[in-house]
Amino acid sequence: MTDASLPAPGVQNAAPARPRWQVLLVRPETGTLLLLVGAIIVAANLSPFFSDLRFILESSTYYMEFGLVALVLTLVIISGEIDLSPAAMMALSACVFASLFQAGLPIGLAMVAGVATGAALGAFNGFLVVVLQLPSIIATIGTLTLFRGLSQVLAGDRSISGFPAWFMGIDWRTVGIVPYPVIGFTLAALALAVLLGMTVWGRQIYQIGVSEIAARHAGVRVRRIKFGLFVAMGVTSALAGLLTASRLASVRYDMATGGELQMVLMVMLGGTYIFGGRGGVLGTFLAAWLLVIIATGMNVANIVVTSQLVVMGLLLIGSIIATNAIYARTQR
Amino acid sequence: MIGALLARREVGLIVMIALVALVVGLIEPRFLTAETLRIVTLAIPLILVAAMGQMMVILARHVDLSIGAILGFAAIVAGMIFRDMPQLPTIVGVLAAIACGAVLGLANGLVVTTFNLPSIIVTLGTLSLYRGLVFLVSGSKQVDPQFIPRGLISMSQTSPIFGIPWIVLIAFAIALATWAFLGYTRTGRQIYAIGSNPVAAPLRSIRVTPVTLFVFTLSGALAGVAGVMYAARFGYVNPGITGVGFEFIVIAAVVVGGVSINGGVGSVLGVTLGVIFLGMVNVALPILGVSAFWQSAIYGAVILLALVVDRTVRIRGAAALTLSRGTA
Amino acid sequence: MTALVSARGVSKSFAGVEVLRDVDLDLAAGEVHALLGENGAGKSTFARIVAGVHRPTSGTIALGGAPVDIASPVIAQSLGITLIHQEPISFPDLSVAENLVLGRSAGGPLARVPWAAMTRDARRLMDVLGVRIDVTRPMRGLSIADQQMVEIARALASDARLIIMDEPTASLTPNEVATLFTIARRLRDEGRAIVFISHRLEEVRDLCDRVTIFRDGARVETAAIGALSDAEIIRRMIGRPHQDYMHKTGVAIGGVALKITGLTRRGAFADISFDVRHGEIVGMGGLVGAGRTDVARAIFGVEPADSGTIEIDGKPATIREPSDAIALGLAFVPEDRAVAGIFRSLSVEANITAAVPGKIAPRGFIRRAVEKTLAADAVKRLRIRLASVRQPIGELSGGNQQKAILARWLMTDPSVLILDEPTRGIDIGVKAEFYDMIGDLAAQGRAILLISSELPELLALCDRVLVMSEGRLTADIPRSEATQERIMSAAVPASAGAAA
Amino acid sequence: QDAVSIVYIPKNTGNPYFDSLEAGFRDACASLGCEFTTAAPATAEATSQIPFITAQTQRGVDVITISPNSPDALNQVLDRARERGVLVLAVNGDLVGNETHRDAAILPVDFKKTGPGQVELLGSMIGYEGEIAILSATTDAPDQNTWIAAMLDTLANDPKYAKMKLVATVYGDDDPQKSTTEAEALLQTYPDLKGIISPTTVGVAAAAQVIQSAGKADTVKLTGLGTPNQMRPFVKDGTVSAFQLWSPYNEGVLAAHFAVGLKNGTIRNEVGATFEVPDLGTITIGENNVMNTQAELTTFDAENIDAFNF
Ligand SMILES: Nc1ncnc2c1ncn2[C@@H]1O[C@H](COP(=O)(O)OP(=O)(O)OP(=O)(O)O)[C@@H](O)[C@H]1O
Ligand SMILES: Nc1ncnc2c1ncn2[C@@H]1O[C@H](COP(=O)(O)OP(=O)(O)OP(=O)(O)O)[C@@H](O)[C@H]1O
Ligand SMILES: [Mg+2]
Ligand SMILES: [Mg+2]
Repeated sequence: MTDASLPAPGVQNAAPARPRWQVLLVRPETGTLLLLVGAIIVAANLSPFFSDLRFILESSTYYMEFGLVALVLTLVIISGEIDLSPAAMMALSACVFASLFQAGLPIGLAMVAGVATGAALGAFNGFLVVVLQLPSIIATIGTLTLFRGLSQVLAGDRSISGFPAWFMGIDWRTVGIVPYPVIGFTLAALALAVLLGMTVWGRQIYQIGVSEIAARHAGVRVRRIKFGLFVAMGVTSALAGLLTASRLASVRYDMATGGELQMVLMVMLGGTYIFGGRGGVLGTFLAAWLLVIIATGMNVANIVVTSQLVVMGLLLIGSIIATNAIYARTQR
Repeated sequence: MIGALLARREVGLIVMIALVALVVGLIEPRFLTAETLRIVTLAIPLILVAAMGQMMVILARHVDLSIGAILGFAAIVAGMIFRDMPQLPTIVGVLAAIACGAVLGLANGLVVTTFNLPSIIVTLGTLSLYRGLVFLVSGSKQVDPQFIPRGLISMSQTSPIFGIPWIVLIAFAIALATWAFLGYTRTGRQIYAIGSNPVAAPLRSIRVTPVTLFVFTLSGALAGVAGVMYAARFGYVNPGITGVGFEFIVIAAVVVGGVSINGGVGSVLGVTLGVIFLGMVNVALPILGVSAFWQSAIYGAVILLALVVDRTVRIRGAAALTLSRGTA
Repeated sequence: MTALVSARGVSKSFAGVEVLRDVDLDLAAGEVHALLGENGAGKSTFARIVAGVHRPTSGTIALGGAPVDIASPVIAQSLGITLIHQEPISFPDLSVAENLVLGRSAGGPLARVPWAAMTRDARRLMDVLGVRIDVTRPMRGLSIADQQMVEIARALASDARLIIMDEPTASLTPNEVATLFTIARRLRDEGRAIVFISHRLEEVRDLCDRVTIFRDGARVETAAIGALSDAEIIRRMIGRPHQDYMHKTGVAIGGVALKITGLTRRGAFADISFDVRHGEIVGMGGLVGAGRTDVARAIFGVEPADSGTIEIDGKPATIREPSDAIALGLAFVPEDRAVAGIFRSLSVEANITAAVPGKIAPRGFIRRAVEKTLAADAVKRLRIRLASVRQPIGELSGGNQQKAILARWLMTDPSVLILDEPTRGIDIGVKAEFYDMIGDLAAQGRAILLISSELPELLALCDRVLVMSEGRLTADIPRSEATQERIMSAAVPASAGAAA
Repeated sequence: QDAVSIVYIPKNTGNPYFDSLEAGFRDACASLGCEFTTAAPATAEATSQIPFITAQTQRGVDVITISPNSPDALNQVLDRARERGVLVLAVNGDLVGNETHRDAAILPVDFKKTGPGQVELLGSMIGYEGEIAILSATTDAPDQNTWIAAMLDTLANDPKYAKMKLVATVYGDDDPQKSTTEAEALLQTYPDLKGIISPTTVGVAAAAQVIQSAGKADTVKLTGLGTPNQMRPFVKDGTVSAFQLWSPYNEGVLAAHFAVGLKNGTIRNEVGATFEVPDLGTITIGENNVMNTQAELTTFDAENIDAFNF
């Protein structure tokens, strides 16, 4: 049925394919990278005490836990959902871990129980969103309150501590001068970047984000993947909770309060599209470091915390404006 | 027809409210007294007023996460005017607060419409931005009770009729106005239309940008009113805590009230019931002597429960709909 | 004949892609003017420019001799120009009545909404069109056809001087089309100008006075409808002669491939039983809203049925998800392409290979080269018009998007194909290609279930025609006995309107 | 040698209580010639102070004085600061149970005296009989719990208070909204309630507001720990006849003198050691290297309240 005598059709709406350099350079991640470089330069000039790699790495450990969760949150947001409860899941699974440990359970088992809790909490979110089909943004605002409340029920307002030495201060252990959490965060970023960019699974996450209905019709197991993503959020949050517990050598119900905003900020700064279907892990990775530099730089320069809030806010909005502008361009 | 009745989420809410009142009343008879009514009514005005604004924003398929910070900003500005210019009449501070709220809301709207950005992220940013401004303008200094005009504070104590305090009456007046506006004015309906299908709205000659700006401005102004009410109710304004986390409560109330997070669906009555419901739960817990720990846990559970109930009701409603055949 | 609207040198580019080139066109008051052309020829784009949805890249439009700048739909409306959009636009959460008046009601921002009057007018309007919809129910849940009727109704209600109808009949039943045409003629006789876009020549001949033919974004010819034969029109549209479709012959009908027994879903359809054999093309006719799509969606596992059994090649199959169906060798080209078919912002290649992850990623890791070649020769085989397989599919015209979706399913080498309105809004040239393909697919021994609202299509292609009415199977007619009359009589509800 | 540099990290910014504590630091440093800065997190949650401690260590300050948000979450980061030769002082609140992670603590009064003091004050208001309740901060706030424990002990064992019956202890989490609801619930649940003790500034203010709104000033007596500015209107209109606190300002003064003295070697950080501070007289370093600015709580009432502004 092919007809060779046909004049090559459709030339009339042949768009000039964008030059390669554009495809490579005009991406949200590039913006994040530029911001990062700029931030480093500014910070270095703000305070003489800033330019000290050891110090920056040490300070960075305070953000690695959020960064870790933000990496997975990136996948969730690309798939068109959102999870605002990870910080609360960190707290609750950490509280479960600590309470069990205090009740005399071997710390190893307690840690396993903590992670299992995370998985269960994630599954609960998944159930609400995938099975009951509640809008994830509001459902996870509900679980945010619930989980935070449960950790308070569990641990009250006291802080649980007295963990064995080997468990404590993971942020203080280093390879060379690089703390363990930083290494873990970097490896996780690499792994997820490969998963998202080069595997069918990653492709399907994008497809779900672009059009869930079309994805279902094309045979993508939408429910299973989304559920899996929420469980992954739970597990990662639990791990982050344990990291925090190790860093602080103590656990309280208010662990990571407000962390969800930081995580979303990282994902957005990284240029992931809030409505799903676009974005990537690399951006989130860079954005996490951007936050580290900004916060550390301002702290060490004794800039009052209140103007830090202002900067963070402006930053978020600025990054979204840039991101959307770029997507508008590439949308054609 | 019973199906149609069930499909109305207001009904579901009334049932839930009745249930809570009944259960709590059985456990703790003292709950079913006029005093409780007073406390509940006192617990809701701030949320109700802000919820009216938030509701319109969500109806237009947007969301405003910054109202907590706006509330704080309005309150601190009012407080500073009361403190630093005591010679001015109270109303000046009040109006200034509302104006500030409107301006910050408008700013949200401008960013959202000019660059057409997702409002949830924009306001996530302004949430932090505005909170920063609260600290900056106030120099991180709290406004102490001695500076808040007695007249204002008595708003939450004295009452013109039936012992219903002023701020409660004002709140319900605002709700009533919103109801009339959304149901019976052109702009009101256009808000629903925009939320229902933002892409098609301009094709139906709806001026989306002005309406959106208006909605955000109104939400901000109402958050400003809530800010004044905050000062009236708690008697002082602290830059650090005023309005923190407020947005979650309000959004919860709005959604529990049956407003679809996807815009286009929702009624003022529903939201009002949603606010009353949450307010009642809040009051019931301490009266039951439930440990302070349990409060936020139960609070979250209740929100989820409400969402699920609402959801199932809606499905039943939808099923009732698809049965009706159209063209022959 | 005085020109009401005259376009001069109108061109339009989207991001450097010129889709409309230097179009001159005069629309006279008191005429019905047809726009014909292949998918992607630029008909809708021209319509949207006149209606103020798009701004032309260059060129001018004059209204009654005076040049006007139609910068927005608001302005177009104030100038008395209305457009019935190709995809009906609706506000699902508002009542039908509100959808009818929205944007037309006068007054300031705080003007009061006259609910009572609004509902009354809406009812009147619906009666005129012979549509039985409760105007107080929300738009959500209305079948596409019903939505289309509402769209038409509001256009007719606005006393516009120029009414542009972009494929209004695509999803309508014959008698709905008839009503529409009666009204259209009346409006024309009142001295209004009407632009009518359609891919159905018989309709064009029935209704229109003059016809303008687009090809590749340029106006090829404008003439009185009588002046051109079908063949001439088609040649101008597709730039080559077109041969009529022949029903496939000498294809051996094999064993039962798909067997449905007592399929039922509350509120949609009940007790559906039929089978489709290898090499057989089984048509499914019925009025819009009869439940055909729901049945198809149930078989494919999009919305599984409450009860009933599905057998494939004699083996009972449990299908809870489309992925189950695909694994069993089923394929489904959905009716609602924009929503259920394409991934708008993803590349054409990603769209085409979406259903065969195993082929492009043997060990889970995607091989871009393999993907590209697979997509590329599918594009060649189905003659899909595009700039590059890496281009977002949303930039293709409706017809070409549909081809890409078909290509996606051919990749899976299915033994059973379910096609729901596969040729809706597709031009004659491409239609013919689709018919050939469907024939070939059957000849390859695949079983095909073809859902269509176009009777000629069913009659021409199918070995058997099933008919649904109000969620039930009302007839199973062999090719030899199939006629328009028999199908229609089975399609029209016994107690018409009992369920309204 | 060059001037001693001191940084003070309060629980959070915008808290009037710590403003006056800072004032004490500033004035003292002005006279002693030390460099004083302050860095505060926006919120008072357990971990929010950590990045600031690290940053200040990096800046190479000599002394970090801190009002800790958590008794133990800061241990590690404080240890690191001390490893780098920074002197760490807890001010206004101690690292209860983790005293080894700071060099010394400056507390306003001997907290053992707070509880009994409060009970006596309320008793004197209600004629030492009737139902009373406690509205505290959070359930595990270490200071408040020390005081409440002492109150229970006093009520139980001192016959003077035999007729005072504690009916409830509730927690407002130092949040105005929650404290208000809790206070309202108290009034409703216990119609015969005679008095409320609220040993936390937020709580006592909220309770005062509630009692004023309910117009129960004459039936329900209220006292607790509050700042004069916070409580002034309620004292003026008689809702509250008297409440207690201490001088945060003096804590700043003492901390500054101690720090500088230690750095200059004029003071030895040993239990039992003593030193002089202008206006505060002789200070003795007690158990766990804790020192107090004053022996007894200050009681504020209609007479003296206008003499204070913090
Ligand atoms: N918003 C848009 N962005 C980019 N390209 C577009 C856009 N709209 C239309 N086009 C392109 O313009 C060309 C003409 O599209 P148009 O919809 O006018 O064709 P048509 O004649 O209506 O086809 P059909 O009969 O399938 O509706 C198509 O090739 C399409 O790809
Ligand atoms: N887009 C839609 N959204 C919601 N409900 C719909 C939609 N389309 C149809 N329905 C409902 O499902 C019922 C069956 O419609 P369905 O589309 O299955 O009929 P059909 O015979 O396939 O008609 P069509 O020719 O439009 O495909 C309709 O009566 C309508 O109530
Ligand atoms: Mg078209
Ligand atoms: Mg169909």
